Order: sequence, then structure tokens, then C-alpha cells
Amino acid sequence: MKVRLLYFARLREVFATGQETPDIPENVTTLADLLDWLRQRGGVWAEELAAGRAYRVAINQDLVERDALLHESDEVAIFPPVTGG
Amino acid sequence: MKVRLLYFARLREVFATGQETPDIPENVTTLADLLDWLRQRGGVWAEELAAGRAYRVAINQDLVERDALLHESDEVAIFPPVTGG
Amino acid sequence: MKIAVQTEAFDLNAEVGALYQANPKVGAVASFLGLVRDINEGQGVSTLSLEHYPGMTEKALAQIVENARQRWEVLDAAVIHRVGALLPTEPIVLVAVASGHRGDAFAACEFIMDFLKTRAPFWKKEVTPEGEHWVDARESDDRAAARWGGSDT
Amino acid sequence: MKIAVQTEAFDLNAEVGALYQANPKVGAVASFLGLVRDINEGQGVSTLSLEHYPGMTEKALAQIVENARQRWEVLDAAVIHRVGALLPTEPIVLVAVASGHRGDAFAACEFIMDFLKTRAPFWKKEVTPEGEHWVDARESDDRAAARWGGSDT
Repeated sequence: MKVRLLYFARLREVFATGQETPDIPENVTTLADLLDWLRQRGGVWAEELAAGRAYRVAINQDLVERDALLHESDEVAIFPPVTGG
Repeated sequence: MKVRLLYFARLREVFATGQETPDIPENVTTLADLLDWLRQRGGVWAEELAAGRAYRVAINQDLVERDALLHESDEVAIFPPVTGG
Repeated sequence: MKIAVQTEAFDLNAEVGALYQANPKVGAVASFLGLVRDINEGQGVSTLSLEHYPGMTEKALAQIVENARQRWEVLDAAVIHRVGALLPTEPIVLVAVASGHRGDAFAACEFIMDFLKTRAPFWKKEVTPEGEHWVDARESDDRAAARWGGSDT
Repeated sequence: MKIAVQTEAFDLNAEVGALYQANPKVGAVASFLGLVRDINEGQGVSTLSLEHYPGMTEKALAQIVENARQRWEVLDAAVIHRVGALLPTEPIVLVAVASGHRGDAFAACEFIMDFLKTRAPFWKKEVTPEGEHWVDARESDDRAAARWGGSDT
């Protein structure tokens, strides 16, 4: 399954990319699975996405919880807590 | 003792005057006394200033309670509850 | 701190801008605009006529702003109230409060409005083709002011 | 209802005026202006750089305004948020709410600001002569949003 991953603000800088469209393994079916899979890249991925870190995830532009299901072509955005206004 | 009396809005219209500077008797020493004295005029004075009616009084431009003391040359304003804003 | 009672219209850009343009400590401006509503719902033109007690209005408004300053961080504020004859959709009053943070700006602005409504000597008369009448004070305004508690209620 | 994310400055008179000038049912407009503060207190010029998530910002803001409409009488509203590089004293955000009465206008305006601060995908970076850093989210903003209760918190 392909999903579109977007990174913003500090995470975009730390990951040194704003977006990617990886092919994810079949056993990755929830957001929690996807985060595990990304953490397996190690380095900044393991560090920034670790359990205790504050970050938010939106699927198709709606904030979601970790048990959200993934679907083909979903837009999954990972970003720090927002600071606008 | 002379005090300056001001009336505003509906009370100004009902009393058919915006101000007067009456000589008030010596035994009129508090606002409550002054209101009694005005009510003795009868007619609209007795009616509008009756105990149950909603009106406000300011002495020298500060809202006061009925036990406020009167002094020579005080500016005493009597008016309906305010409705600005 | 600007307090004004005037017949003329005011300029929102100029009044709000004056509160923050020269002060980089201001992070938040909360403002309120009160407008003449069309009470007749289109059934003939109505006018709102506003009377006030010159001298006491300015004094009362200054005291209300001072009370707000004692409760919240108020870096600057403007209260402008119009008097005279006003038509539907015309602004009646502007209250704007500048602060470092939004919580203080919102609270101080709403506080000033609530006490302006119950303590500042302005009176409204509605003038319609069918006649004119003084607007009644509303108990909901007294309740709004009372919820702030304290000695200035 | 106007929702806009833009680099350009906005005109307070025009934006607020659009909410009431054509609608004589509007008696109250509460508005909030958020501004760039000079965090360096004059020690060199600092810039605030604002990034956002195009598409989601508009969607999130529209949802927040819709949630406000379900709680209060909102006759019209405008939310304008700037992105890009901004200098101290420049406006960042405008939230303005028109209603029949002030209680609804104030509450809806503050509600929208509280959720904009915690739900809309904007991020601030401070750029100073000494370097740049991303602004940290504040717990006080989460608390401000949480106090409204309900499912949209």
C-alpha cells in the first residue's frame, strides 16, 4: 500500500524532507503500525517519533488517534504541536 | 443649602426639566431625605421616585446609595437605569 | 488609555492600530463593536437617539478601565462611545484592549463592556415612524456585570 | 463566513465592516487581533516565520467556526491568518464574530481563538540575529481549549 507522508515545521527540518510516498508493508494497517515502521528507520526517526514525544498526526487533513486505520493513497501528516495564532 | 439637581433621559422628559437649583430645607441631610422632599411635590415626582421604581442617583458624578450625605453645591443627578453600549 | 464620547463616527483601523503599532509588547488586542440593530426589521426607518451625562460618562468609563487594569494586564485601551442620532448598522461603541496575551485582552474587554452597560450614564431612545420610546434596561446586563464579582460590581 | 490564509496584510475596517454593514441584525462584533511581539526587547530585529499545512488549515479553521456556530448565535465570522515572514507589531491573525448580542460574539470569538491555537496547523519559528528556533507549544493553550468542554476539545 502506498501512502503519502507529509512532515511540517521542526519535523520537516529534522527529517530533512517535507514529503515521501513510501510503499508500506502489508502488516502496517493502523497509524500505530506506521509509526512503528518509521521508527525502525532508527536515528532521528526513532528519536522524534518515540512514545513520549509530543507530535500530532492527521490523516487526510483530520487529526486522528493512534488506532486510526490506513487506506491506499491516504495523506498522512506528522507534525509538532501547533503554535499559530 | 443649595444643591444642583440634574435629570436625564425619561425622567428629564417626565419632570419636564433637565436641571434646577433648589434651596432645600435644613433637615434634608441625606439623599434619602432629598428624595422624600422631592416626592412631596406630588404628581410625577411622587410617582417616578416612589420606593419600588428603578432609578439611579449620582452625587458629584459618582453613583451613590440612599444613605449618602448631601453637601452645599453638590451636583445630584437622578436618572433611569442606563442603557448605553 | 483613550476615553471619548463623541457624535462622529470613529475609525477602527486608527483606534485599534494606536493600541499596538508603537508597542511591540502587545501580542493581543481584543475589541468589541456595538451596533444599532434594525429593531423594526425593515418596517420603516428607525433611529436610535443616544443621550448621556457629560462629565460623568468620561469619569465612569475611566473608572471602569482602571478597575480592569487592576485585574488584568492592560497595556493600552480605548473606549469610544457615540451620542446623538444613529441609524441601523452604525457603530455605537468601541472597546479595545491591548495586552501581552489573549486571555487578559478578552477578559478586560468583556469586563469593560459589561460595566459600561450597567454603570456608564448613557440612555437610548428608539425613534420610529410610529413614535418614540426609551429603551428599557435589561436584567441580563446586570447579571453580566455581577458575574465578575468584587467590589466594583 | 470567511476563512483565509494569506501572506498579505489584512484591513481591519474592511474585514469587520463586511460582517455588519449589510446586516442590520448584527448588534455586536467581537474581534481579536494577534500580533508579533518583540521577543528580543529591542536587542536586534527578530522576525517571525510562519509555516502552515495548506489545505488542512482551511479545513481545520472551517470546522472550528462550524463548532462555534453550533454553540452560539453567529451571524457571520471571519478568520484570517497570515503566513510567511512577519515583523514585530505586525498582525498575525484576525478572528471576528458578528452576533445579535455581545455574550455570543465574545464567547464564539474566544472559542475560535482557543481552538485555532491548538487545532489549526500553523507553526512559528523565531528568527533572530543569534539564530532561529521553533516556538514551543504552550500547555496554557491546551488548558484554554479544554475549558470549553464537549466533544470538540
